[in-house]
Amino acid sequence: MNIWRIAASAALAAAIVPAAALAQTEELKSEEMYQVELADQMRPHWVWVNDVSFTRPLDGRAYLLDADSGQFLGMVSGGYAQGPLQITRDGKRFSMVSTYYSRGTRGERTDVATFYDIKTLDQTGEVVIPPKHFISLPILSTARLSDDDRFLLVYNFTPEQSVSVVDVAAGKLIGETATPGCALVYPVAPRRFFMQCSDSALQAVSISEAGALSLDATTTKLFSDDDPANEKPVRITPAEWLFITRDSEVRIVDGSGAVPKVKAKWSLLDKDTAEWRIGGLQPSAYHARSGRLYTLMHVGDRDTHKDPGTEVWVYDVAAGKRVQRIKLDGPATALAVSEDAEPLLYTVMFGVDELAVYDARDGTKRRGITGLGNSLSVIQPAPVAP
Amino acid sequence: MNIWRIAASAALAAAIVPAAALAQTEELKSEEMYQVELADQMRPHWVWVNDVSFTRPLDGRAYLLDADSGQFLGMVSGGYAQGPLQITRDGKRFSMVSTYYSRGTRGERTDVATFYDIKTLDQTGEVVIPPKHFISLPILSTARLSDDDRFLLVYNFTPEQSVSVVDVAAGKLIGETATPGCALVYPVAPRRFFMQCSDSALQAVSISEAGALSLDATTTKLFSDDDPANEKPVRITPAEWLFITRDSEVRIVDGSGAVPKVKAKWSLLDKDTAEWRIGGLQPSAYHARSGRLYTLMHVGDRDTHKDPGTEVWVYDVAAGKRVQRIKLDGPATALAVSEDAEPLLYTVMFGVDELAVYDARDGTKRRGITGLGNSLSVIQPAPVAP
Amino acid sequence: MNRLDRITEALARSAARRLSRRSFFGRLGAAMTVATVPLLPVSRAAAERGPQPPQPQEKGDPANCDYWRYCAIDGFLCSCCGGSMSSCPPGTEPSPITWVGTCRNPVDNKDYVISYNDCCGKSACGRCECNRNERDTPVYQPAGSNDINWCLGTQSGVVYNCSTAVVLGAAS
Amino acid sequence: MNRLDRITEALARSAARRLSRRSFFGRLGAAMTVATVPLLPVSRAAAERGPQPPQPQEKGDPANCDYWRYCAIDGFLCSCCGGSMSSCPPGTEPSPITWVGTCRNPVDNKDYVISYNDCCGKSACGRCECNRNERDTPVYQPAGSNDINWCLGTQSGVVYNCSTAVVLGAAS
Repeated sequence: MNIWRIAASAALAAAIVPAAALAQTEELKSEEMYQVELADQMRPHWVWVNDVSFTRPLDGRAYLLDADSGQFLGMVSGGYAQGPLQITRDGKRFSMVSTYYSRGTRGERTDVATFYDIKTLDQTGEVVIPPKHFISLPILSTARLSDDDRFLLVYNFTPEQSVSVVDVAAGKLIGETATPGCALVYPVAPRRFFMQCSDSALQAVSISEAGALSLDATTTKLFSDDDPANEKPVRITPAEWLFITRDSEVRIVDGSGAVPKVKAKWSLLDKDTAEWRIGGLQPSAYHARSGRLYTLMHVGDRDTHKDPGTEVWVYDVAAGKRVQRIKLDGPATALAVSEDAEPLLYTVMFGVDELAVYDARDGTKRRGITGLGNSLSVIQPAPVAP
Repeated sequence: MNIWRIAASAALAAAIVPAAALAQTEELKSEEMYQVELADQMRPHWVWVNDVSFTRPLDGRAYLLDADSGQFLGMVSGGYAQGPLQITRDGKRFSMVSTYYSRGTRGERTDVATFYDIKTLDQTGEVVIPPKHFISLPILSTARLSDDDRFLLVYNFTPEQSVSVVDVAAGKLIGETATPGCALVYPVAPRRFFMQCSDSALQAVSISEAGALSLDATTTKLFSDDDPANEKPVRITPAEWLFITRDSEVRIVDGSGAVPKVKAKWSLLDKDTAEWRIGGLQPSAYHARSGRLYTLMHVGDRDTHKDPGTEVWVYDVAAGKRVQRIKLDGPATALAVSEDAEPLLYTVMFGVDELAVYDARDGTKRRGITGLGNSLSVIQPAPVAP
Repeated sequence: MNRLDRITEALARSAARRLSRRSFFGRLGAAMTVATVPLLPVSRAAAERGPQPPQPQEKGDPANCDYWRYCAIDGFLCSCCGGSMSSCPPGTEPSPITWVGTCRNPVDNKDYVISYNDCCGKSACGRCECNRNERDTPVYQPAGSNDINWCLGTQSGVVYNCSTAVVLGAAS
Repeated sequence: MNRLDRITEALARSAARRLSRRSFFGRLGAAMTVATVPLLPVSRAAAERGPQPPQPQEKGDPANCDYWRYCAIDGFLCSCCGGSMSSCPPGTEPSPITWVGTCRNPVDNKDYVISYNDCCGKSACGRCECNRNERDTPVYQPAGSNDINWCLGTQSGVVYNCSTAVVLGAAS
């Protein structure tokens, strides 16, 4: 809870020692307040944690933390059941999609994409969007920036399904395209993404330079109804997403062609670990520099797909092989990994007010940052340009 | 946490026994949902508890509980830092004063008085009021109904001070009157109230039939600056309010004349209890039928006026004498007493999610109703016509 | 018959709710038939309408997450919030569409299709939080997904108060 | 000289804040002179402006409720929320008017007038909740009352994030 133990102790070490001498003679000075400003870009070990505030969902928020120092750097307030942020690739700006009612819980609904900069954590603009954005427990793919940060793509559910497009540079809504049967947004190129459909197929979608969406090719059914892919994949290359099923089967989907294709299949499990399963709200993370996949694992059956993990298993994705098991200090429902060359592993447990910070390489716990509220859902590390 | 242990067990006692026989043959029936409706009037042991939701203040609310059964009957959602309810004298309707922003934490501010009925806990109307109502930790006198329920009087602070008047019957705002230096609303007759002023005087105010306010006479300074009266008095007769100071001195103010007058002075303490003080957010309550004052007491100095009480001390107000000491099951920052002939004593502790229910006569704890959130501030029992 | 088909068929047979197969299970139609929730006539004295109790052929504590009907629930039990498994607390509106689960009643050992209608229009009740995920589906298969805010179909808006677990009928 | 006079005099002497005596302490005037909070020039590299540290003549932990300046605070310490005792977290706005307290600095054993400016425009930080009430006044004596939401004077609006404890000057 103490940002000062680190920040101030260094500054004060020099200051407080002479203070004893000064104290007899010099009064404290009148102070002038100011607002803290941050660096203009997220540093590699800065990390956002979403607090959906499940028991008080009108007051959702996200916290910005410095995992190296343990400092709480600041926060943003969101709307009803606040979802994740969309962070630009340079880590200088971000947006979020929020729902507000004119009378808190009732009245007129307004959905809005709000844009912020990191330096001030202050809003720089907003765009009102169709009042139908998908509201659920936070899932990263409900709204995504296009790869060049030009367009914000927002998945809607009323239960009719559609995607709204915001032109970020122009600060205006471009329009909304129906996507019947298909959900969520998985970018694979600056002008291309795919969606997950209820029949376990994937729908390719392209974005025109003007921001218009076209529904392109659809795959055949890629997953069985009894063992569906989760909706929390990780992106391993610009065009590839790694999906994991209920039974911990891995499927890497390549979206670079006209029709998304399954490029690789393997399992997180083997005969010695058949009773384990992946689980949680954000159950996997990928570290591109090392080609490592991190997964939250627990012992349980197919219906335990939201149960917290007790261990993190680390895989070499190219080889499709597990290379490490990390025993967690406590159970976790979400994990993420910083993108830099000295990666940190972050976990939170829905219901516990702490972000746990581990060394991603040796699995030792570095620190816990507490006092963050009891509904921590998804973790969003700083983007680091590869 | 179980409303069914009481409600359903009786109903099911007869039903479940024959069920074993039925079970072999009869399938469960398809059910049709409906909304629960309450009696159209608060019962004597129904009680509202405000949850200001201090760590998530955009999501304030109040819970309606049945202290006899322990049932959670329902709730209402409020606005930012939600304050108390204004319950009509017949216990059939209530209102609340709320603040909303168009973007949750920012944007355009709208203050509104919203009207509800008990039967449906649904809103029956609203009146937009000047966006300046006083926001603080909940205090009962920030907004009050006139004694005939005709006008709602709302104290404003910007920090300019004023009172807004809503015509409840007509469902419209009448206007706003500046009350420089004076705060809060203490009704003493259907068309009359007084206010507490920063110089420890009281300001009489009259209400015309049309709802216009006139500032009438002002008292001299009634309390010393070192031992001010608190802003949480209890009303002991239509025209009389009982104030208690930091040092636990009682002053009964009679507002029936043109100028409010101190009618009685005595102390909660004597030489054996000089180290005790009254304290809390709602530190006293009055039971009119028995003429008893209930106070939350703790050991502490003058600056502990918000500290929780460990005991409830009971006074005969007419005699100015303590008649009972009740040791609480746990510390409490608020207390209230039901108004009926078999009074219950209610307490909550800010930070604890429980309403504790005691027999007000013998001080035994009847039950705790838990799961109510961690910022319980004020307690509002059912009004019972004398 | 896979479980989606089973659920769909149960829905199709249900007279209480008419949930179009197309939007959720097919890819062609975007139209949605949203049934209004029928209200029971007022049956009690003094215009009071208490929470609807469980049926006789059930046992257990409807305020406990382990109750059989809650096998795929996610949220606050309306039974702890002024309602019951099949009635909404005062002043909240039942969602006309929602996710469904299939749970086994231990009394008759039969599977039933359970509709987890949200009650909406007041903020989270906060009591009796439960999360069970039997046969819960991903959010891109919405009809079985308990992560979605199902208040979206109401007049009140999306603000979620608590969850019910209504018997629609036998699953097979 | 009673404590209201002491506080008022300290305020009057403070160059940093100009808080009209009239609205709070008098009964005649309703006008309010609201000073804008002066900003220090940006002093660090890369446009970053870190939290303002305590002064040399202090000791203790500014993230602890027991710190001397917090003798009349009520709320979340900005020191735990991205700010400090005298700076607001990023994106929050300092309230130009507020309540004041008088606290004794144990290092020099002098009383100082402390201004508990709120930082506003984002919701409650929720960390390091403190409530100390030395010389706290009732809400009808606002200038010394910590129960009031002091964000009312900002451009952002009344939404409260955290509390600072700014030294205005010596109390006597």
